[in-house]
Amino acid sequence: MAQIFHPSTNTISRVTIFGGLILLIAVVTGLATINESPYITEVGVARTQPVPFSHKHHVGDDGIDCRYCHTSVEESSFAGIPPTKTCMNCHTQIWPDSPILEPVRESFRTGKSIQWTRVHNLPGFVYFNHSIHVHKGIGCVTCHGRVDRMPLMWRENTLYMDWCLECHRAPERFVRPREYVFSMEYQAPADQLALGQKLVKEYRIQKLTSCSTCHR
Amino acid sequence: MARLPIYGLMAEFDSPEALLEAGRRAFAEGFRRMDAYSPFPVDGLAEAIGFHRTRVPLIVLIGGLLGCIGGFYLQYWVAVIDYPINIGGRPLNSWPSFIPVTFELTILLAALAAFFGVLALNRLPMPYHPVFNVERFELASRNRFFLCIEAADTNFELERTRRFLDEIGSLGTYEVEP
Amino acid sequence: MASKPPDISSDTLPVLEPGHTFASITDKISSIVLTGRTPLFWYISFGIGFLLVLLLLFCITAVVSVGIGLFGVMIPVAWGWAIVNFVWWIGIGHAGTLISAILLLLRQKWRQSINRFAEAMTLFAVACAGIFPLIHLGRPWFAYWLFPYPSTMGIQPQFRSPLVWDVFAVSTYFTVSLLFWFLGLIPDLATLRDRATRRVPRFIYGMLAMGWRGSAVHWHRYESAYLLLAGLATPLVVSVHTVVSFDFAVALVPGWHSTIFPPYFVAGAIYSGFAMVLTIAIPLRKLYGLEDFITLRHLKNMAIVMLATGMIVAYGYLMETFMAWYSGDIFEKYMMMNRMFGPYGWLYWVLILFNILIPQALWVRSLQTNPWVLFFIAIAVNIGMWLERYVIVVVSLHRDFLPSAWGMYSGTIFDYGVFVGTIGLFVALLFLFIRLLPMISIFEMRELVHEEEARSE
Amino acid sequence: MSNGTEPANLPEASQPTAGGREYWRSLEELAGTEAFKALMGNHLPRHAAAWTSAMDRREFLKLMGASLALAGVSGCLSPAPAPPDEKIVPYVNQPEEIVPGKPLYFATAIPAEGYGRGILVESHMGRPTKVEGNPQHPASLGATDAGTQASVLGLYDPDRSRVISNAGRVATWDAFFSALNAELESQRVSQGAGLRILTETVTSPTLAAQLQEILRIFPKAKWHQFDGGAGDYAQQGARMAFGQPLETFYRLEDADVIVSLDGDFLLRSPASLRYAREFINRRRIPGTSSEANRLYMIESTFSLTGSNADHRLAISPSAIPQLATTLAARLGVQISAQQPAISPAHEKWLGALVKDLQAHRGRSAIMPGEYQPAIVHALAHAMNDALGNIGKTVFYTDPVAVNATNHAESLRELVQDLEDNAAQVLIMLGGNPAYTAPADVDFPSHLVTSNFNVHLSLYEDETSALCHWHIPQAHYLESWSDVRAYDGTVTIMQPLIAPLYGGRTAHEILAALAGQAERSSYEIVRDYWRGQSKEKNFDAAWRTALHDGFVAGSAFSPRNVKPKPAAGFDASALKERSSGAAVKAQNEPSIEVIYRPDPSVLDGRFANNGWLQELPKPLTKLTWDNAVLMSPATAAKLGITYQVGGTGGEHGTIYADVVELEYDGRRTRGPGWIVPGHADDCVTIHLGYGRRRAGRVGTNLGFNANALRTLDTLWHGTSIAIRKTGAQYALACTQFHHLMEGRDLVRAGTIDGYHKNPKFLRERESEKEAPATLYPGYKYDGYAWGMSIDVNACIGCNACVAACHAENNGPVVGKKEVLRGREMHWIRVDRYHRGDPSNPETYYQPVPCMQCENAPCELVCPVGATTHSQEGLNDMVYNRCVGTRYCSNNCPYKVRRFNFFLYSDFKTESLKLLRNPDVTVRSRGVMEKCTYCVQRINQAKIAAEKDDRAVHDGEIETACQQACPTRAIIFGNINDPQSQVSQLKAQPLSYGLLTELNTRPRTTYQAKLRNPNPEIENG
Repeated sequence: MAQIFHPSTNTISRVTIFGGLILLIAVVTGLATINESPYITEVGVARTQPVPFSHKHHVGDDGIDCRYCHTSVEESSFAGIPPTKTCMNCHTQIWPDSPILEPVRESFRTGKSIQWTRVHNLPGFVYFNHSIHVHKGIGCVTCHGRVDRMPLMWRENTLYMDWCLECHRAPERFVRPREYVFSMEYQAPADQLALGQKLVKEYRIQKLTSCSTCHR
Repeated sequence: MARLPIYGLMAEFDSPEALLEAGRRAFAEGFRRMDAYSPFPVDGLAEAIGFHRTRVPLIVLIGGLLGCIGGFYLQYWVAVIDYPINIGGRPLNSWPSFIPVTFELTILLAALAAFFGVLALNRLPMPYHPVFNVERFELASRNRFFLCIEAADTNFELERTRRFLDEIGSLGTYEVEP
Repeated sequence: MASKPPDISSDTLPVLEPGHTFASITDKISSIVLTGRTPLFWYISFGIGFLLVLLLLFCITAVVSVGIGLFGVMIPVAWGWAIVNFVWWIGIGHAGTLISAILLLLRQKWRQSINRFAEAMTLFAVACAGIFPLIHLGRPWFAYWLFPYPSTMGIQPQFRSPLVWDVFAVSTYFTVSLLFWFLGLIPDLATLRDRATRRVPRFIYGMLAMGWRGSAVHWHRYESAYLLLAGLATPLVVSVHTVVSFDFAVALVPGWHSTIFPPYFVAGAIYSGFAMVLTIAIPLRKLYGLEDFITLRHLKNMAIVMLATGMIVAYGYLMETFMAWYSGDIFEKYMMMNRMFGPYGWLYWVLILFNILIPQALWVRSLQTNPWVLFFIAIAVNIGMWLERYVIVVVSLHRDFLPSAWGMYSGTIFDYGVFVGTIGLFVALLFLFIRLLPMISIFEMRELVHEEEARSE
Repeated sequence: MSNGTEPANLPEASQPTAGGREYWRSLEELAGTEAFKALMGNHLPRHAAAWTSAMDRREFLKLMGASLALAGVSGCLSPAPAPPDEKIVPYVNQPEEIVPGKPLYFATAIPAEGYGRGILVESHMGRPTKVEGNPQHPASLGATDAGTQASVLGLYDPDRSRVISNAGRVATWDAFFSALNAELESQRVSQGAGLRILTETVTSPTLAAQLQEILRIFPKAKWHQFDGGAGDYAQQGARMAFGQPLETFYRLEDADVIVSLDGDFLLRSPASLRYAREFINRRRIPGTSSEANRLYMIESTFSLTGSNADHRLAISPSAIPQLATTLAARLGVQISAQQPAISPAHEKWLGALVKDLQAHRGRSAIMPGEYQPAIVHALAHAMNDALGNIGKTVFYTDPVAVNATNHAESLRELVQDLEDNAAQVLIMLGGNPAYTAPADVDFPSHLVTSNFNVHLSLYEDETSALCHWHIPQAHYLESWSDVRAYDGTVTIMQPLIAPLYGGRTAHEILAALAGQAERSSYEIVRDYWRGQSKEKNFDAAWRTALHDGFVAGSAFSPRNVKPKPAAGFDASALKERSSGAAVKAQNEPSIEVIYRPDPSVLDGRFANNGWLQELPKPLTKLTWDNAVLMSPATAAKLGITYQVGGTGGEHGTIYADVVELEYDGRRTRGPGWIVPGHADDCVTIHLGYGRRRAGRVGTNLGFNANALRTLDTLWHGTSIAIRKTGAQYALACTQFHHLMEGRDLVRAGTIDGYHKNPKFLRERESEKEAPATLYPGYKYDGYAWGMSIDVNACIGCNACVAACHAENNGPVVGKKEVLRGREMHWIRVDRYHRGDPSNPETYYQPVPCMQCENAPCELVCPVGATTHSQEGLNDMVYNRCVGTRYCSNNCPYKVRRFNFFLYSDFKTESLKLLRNPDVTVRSRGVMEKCTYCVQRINQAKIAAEKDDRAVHDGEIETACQQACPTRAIIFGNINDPQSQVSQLKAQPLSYGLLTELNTRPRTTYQAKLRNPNPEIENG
């Protein structure tokens, strides 16, 4: 009988088999990486806003406290987005007619809200409460990053469940003294764990990993 | 070694017994690099041409062990280490519940090992092989039996080997193009 | 069947009608595949199967896009036809591997002419079965959550759940059966490659044969691997339906929560499996004139296996009833009374008739070799086994602990559609297989011829 | 807070009151007085914009999209992925009081058929989402009924009328007012001779004053009232006995023996919530030192109250007055009417009853049913007098309803005037007479004869369709108004939200009639009370009233009255009834008919409320339909049967025989339904169905009983012809099977038995030793939540079911799905009957998730979507669920519910506003179930953690517990031995459901204890 295949097919067939395997692995890992990448998580991606509001300027340079605008962060689940009024408190005097601030003034005139683009967005089925985290000594920076260095706001962390769990499983690694919660510069001491364990005891912090802690 | 003019010599037989006999003779003659081809497995043929033990069972055993240990540890890790959580009041390490999956994974990996093991050992896939150059070889999957002595064998010498094959009752001896 | 009145003492019933040579067998079987002309009945059967597959696809699309509510499931009966069909198909899937694996280990010669398509049947049955648990999820698109994989949720499957066991058992079973089947096919693919005359088939079969050339050394490794696979498949085949039975036995529903489930589910599986093999084999051997290869001996043996497993199943029913009474548990008692005399009572009695009474005919030796009787009984058992699962799943659920939560269940058009659809899928795949691959293992038949010759000398 | 120019800070009054969650404010407090004055000065500086009035709260509606976008405000398991860049929309001026993400509570009242019930309304970012009872209000005591719970859905109902329509064409308010004024001009000439005003029952002082004012302006005008006519008999009875209309109420906590003459006081009374509480408080064993009360019920239809009675006599309606007469006579009341003979069985029963009553003089109460003829009421007064109950357990006050007239007569007059064309201008404030009026007066065809008629209503209903003008009414949660409770207590009603669909209140319409169209109901109500107030500081008083939810001291003081000698009673009614019986005697088989408002949708006013339609009615457990209820014997006589459906079956579909009813020449058809315990030879038909213009939900459900009724026989007809048609009709019944099949699900005993041996329940084998287990079991340090449900206290009123649905964003699935057994209630009230089908004992058992410690559901979930929390809750994670439904199969209590389709409404905007933002809205294909209101638990815990304390007992109330009129449900921390729930669980009466399965449920039950009269029991 005549040969059906050319000698090269032997090599080709092996190459295809192993190549296929490698390709499969590549695809899987690729998808995984994309899922972790800013493309999906929006980590480090500055979002454009109707008004180019700079936390860097207001927090970093002017040193305005977080709570001046995010008023309900200590009492409510929601930290609060400042009403136009809050902006106008200062900007009636400072830059009263800068073109950049026109949307703000317009909102104030017309009573139409400014439509900010949301940066930190949890799924509807996740219930996060700012006030209790603040009360238990979790600093703003821990989740939101050095806001005082962000000209435009971006997301510092993935907000994925496994990220939340890092802290819920080992709060001592992240907790800080209450008085530093709103501080931008606070640096975790070398003996964070020791301090952490102390604070966990002091603030009666529980390791809440029950599903209903966040999902209801 | 330098590329040989031919791959080897192939003798045709019409019964498994004949092939078996031929194989024995050839081995006795001192041929080592040879192979016998039959439409179905013939008992003792491999031994006849000097092939004795296979490593397939060992591979399967390894696969099985991997599946077993890996399978149980996967479940233990998930239930006890990664996210310990109270499920219906059962202990974290409820090993009885972990047996079925452990078992299935054992079988799975063993089976995969067996399949790919045998392919690997047989150097398959190998769609091209010199023996296919012989016209009559297509009958190797029907009702004919072949013995092929490779030119690479140390005491291969075309004419002498051809004569030897004819002696041992080859119904036809063909040169195998490389 | 043979023209002469069959002599029914099994030792004289041949597993292969005399007068066959390596060549004749090779040519006969491979010709079925390689001949250019396809018989009309093939087109008809495949056509019907294909249309039903379209129906299946339609129903699945509807259910996935509109909602599982299209099925009849409700509270308290949250599992319905889908699960019944799943268990039924899985059961059918048992004969193949069993025949090839266990009979191989037992060195039963008569397996060789039926194992190939029995294995194919297994694969197709398991494929059909696999559809059901998937589409019967509320959110099928999240089915991959049942597999462990590195997820950003930091949460993994819950391995205490029998459903996870199912996932592993069924997928393992499918994979192993596939390997086993394909390994067996390789030498025959080589045969086809060598017999094929036209280029394309030759190329395809050649590729699939991977250059098999029947080398003695290859045969040697091949056989040990084949044997090992058989050895692995045997406990596997037992484990699969055991695990399926755990879906019920692990739950506390009266009528489910019972230790006898694993053995009698496995027996039931083999029972229905052989029934299905007969259902297929009897027409096929006629249509393709394979009476010489699939002889009355085969039918007889399968009949006997059915009889045996059927008796185990009967014992299972008996035990359930006995334990219900003996346990003194009011829920169990009520369940059994309800099963027999409740609103679904008639189903129970029909299943007893089909599964227990009718097969008793197999005690009659002359009937064991009467293809048409066997065919009828096989059909009866197929139906009976489906009913058994319906009774177990639905009738146990519809009246459990709190009378306030009792309800009635009935399937919907979509339940029927999907079920019929899978039957279509099964038929379609089976006929494709018959058309494209050797339905009888050629090289093993050659072996058989060789042994027969050896015996006759 | 940043904006310094905001109004002044809050008065001190607005502090959390005891109980933690009850934390509500008056709008005025929110306003702060300066801003308020500024507003009144009609000058509103732009940035002084707290929400001082409805006007500003309209802003919230504009921002509603915003508040939805605000973090956590709408939890939902979205069917579609969220938009890539979601917008977040802050306020322009944030109202001082709004803390985004935190609810506020406001006190107001719901006018239930005219009578007020104090409520607190939870408001999220300006959208009312949940109604709770006002603990300090006499008619509520913190509880609510199902209707009240569902009223929020009514508020957001997308089918409510949104436009003014003139003869079907859309018009404007101006157009309406000008048209109205034109008519009024012509009426002025004739001093309003042609002006008619039709209202429902009016208890609002302000409204009353306005009506008086109008009658002053138009002396010849007439004010008619029609509200179904439920109160008529009581009024007549009072006049008969006292010569004047009087309101009766009872103090059941002081009554040892209660006899109800067909009075369903636990469900159908302006004071039912209070009565239920007082009634049950006397039956809580142990706990009360005083002896338990005993309830005797004499009725025809099987009422909720009847099902809770210790002794019940089911007799045909025409026999009740006679029995009442006899009873009265036995109690020493002198009456002229002849005493009909009674059967020996009744004789014995009556004897025992009389003895019991005599033994409890001054500590008993005879309660006549509102649907019994005047004579029964009169006799009841006489009997209470004879027993010396007046002033002890029975009290009389001036009528709460203003100008209490006989509604039937009032309607008759109106129709007459319409016929004589005397009524040219007809103003209808609420109500739906075209549907509710009995067929014989044929209101619709008369209505169209008037040359100018206006209908103010929430829906464009049957009446609106016939009117020249339909004008949308403001929902009570959108309205400023006032209302009196059963005892006269006044609540100033304040709006929670600006009218969603631009509706107006009756006040505003009446103001327009009085020529002051511009006045807002806020001014009207406030000015009225300013006029009434003797306070020097009215503003303070007003604010307190709003804050507390009632005007202190506004209750009527009991009148010291004595009924006339009974001989003077006009017994004609009695004769009429007896003649009815006589009629029955001669031409058998003649069947009497009883009309009753439907337990859920009443006279049809709630017909378009999906929650109520899907609420299984007590006893029958029917949804979405009414039926012809009859006793097994009567059904047998008529050959009425049923057939359990092959789909759904006992938990879904029952095919009932359709019967044709003929009364007084009029016919209708409806499905027959067998009710064990219903009196023989009579049938009960519930009103409120067969609506033709109710809305998308309520239209064309069931059949219309009004088609049979006549104005004379509003509640009872003596001889109705019933024919089996041979047709069948599928009824959606959530629990048809009513036997316990010998399983001790509800454990019961008698109070005597209990006192003899308190541990009588525990003497079962399975209870003795702790269930064996292979597993070490988990330690729950910290909190361990548990619940105790008192079967003895549960009256089966469904309030818990409705409350749970409202709290947890429960979807409405519709009749088709209920027929398949797919309703979505997280808590259900199981109803079981025991004993003689003609007069069975009834048991109610609320079944929420048991939160088993060895939860069978968790074990079988392949993805860990249901797991155990560190506090022993059986968590359900919707977003992890893949929908295998295995958990439901393995749940012995069958409390899990599955979204077979996309049940939750993700489209209708207005319904989005209704959602509780703290609970995920479930999407298609996921399992759901009771979570012990974990959102409330978490909120309370966070609150406690923030001021570094532990959650104290009673701080967390589950929705079902909070709504329950009888406090049958108690929730708390079982790790704290002092907590109420621990103490209940320690009691010998406490038992677990199906504990033999070793599920170790966290929810346990208190056994039922009946208090039968030995004389009757051992006969």
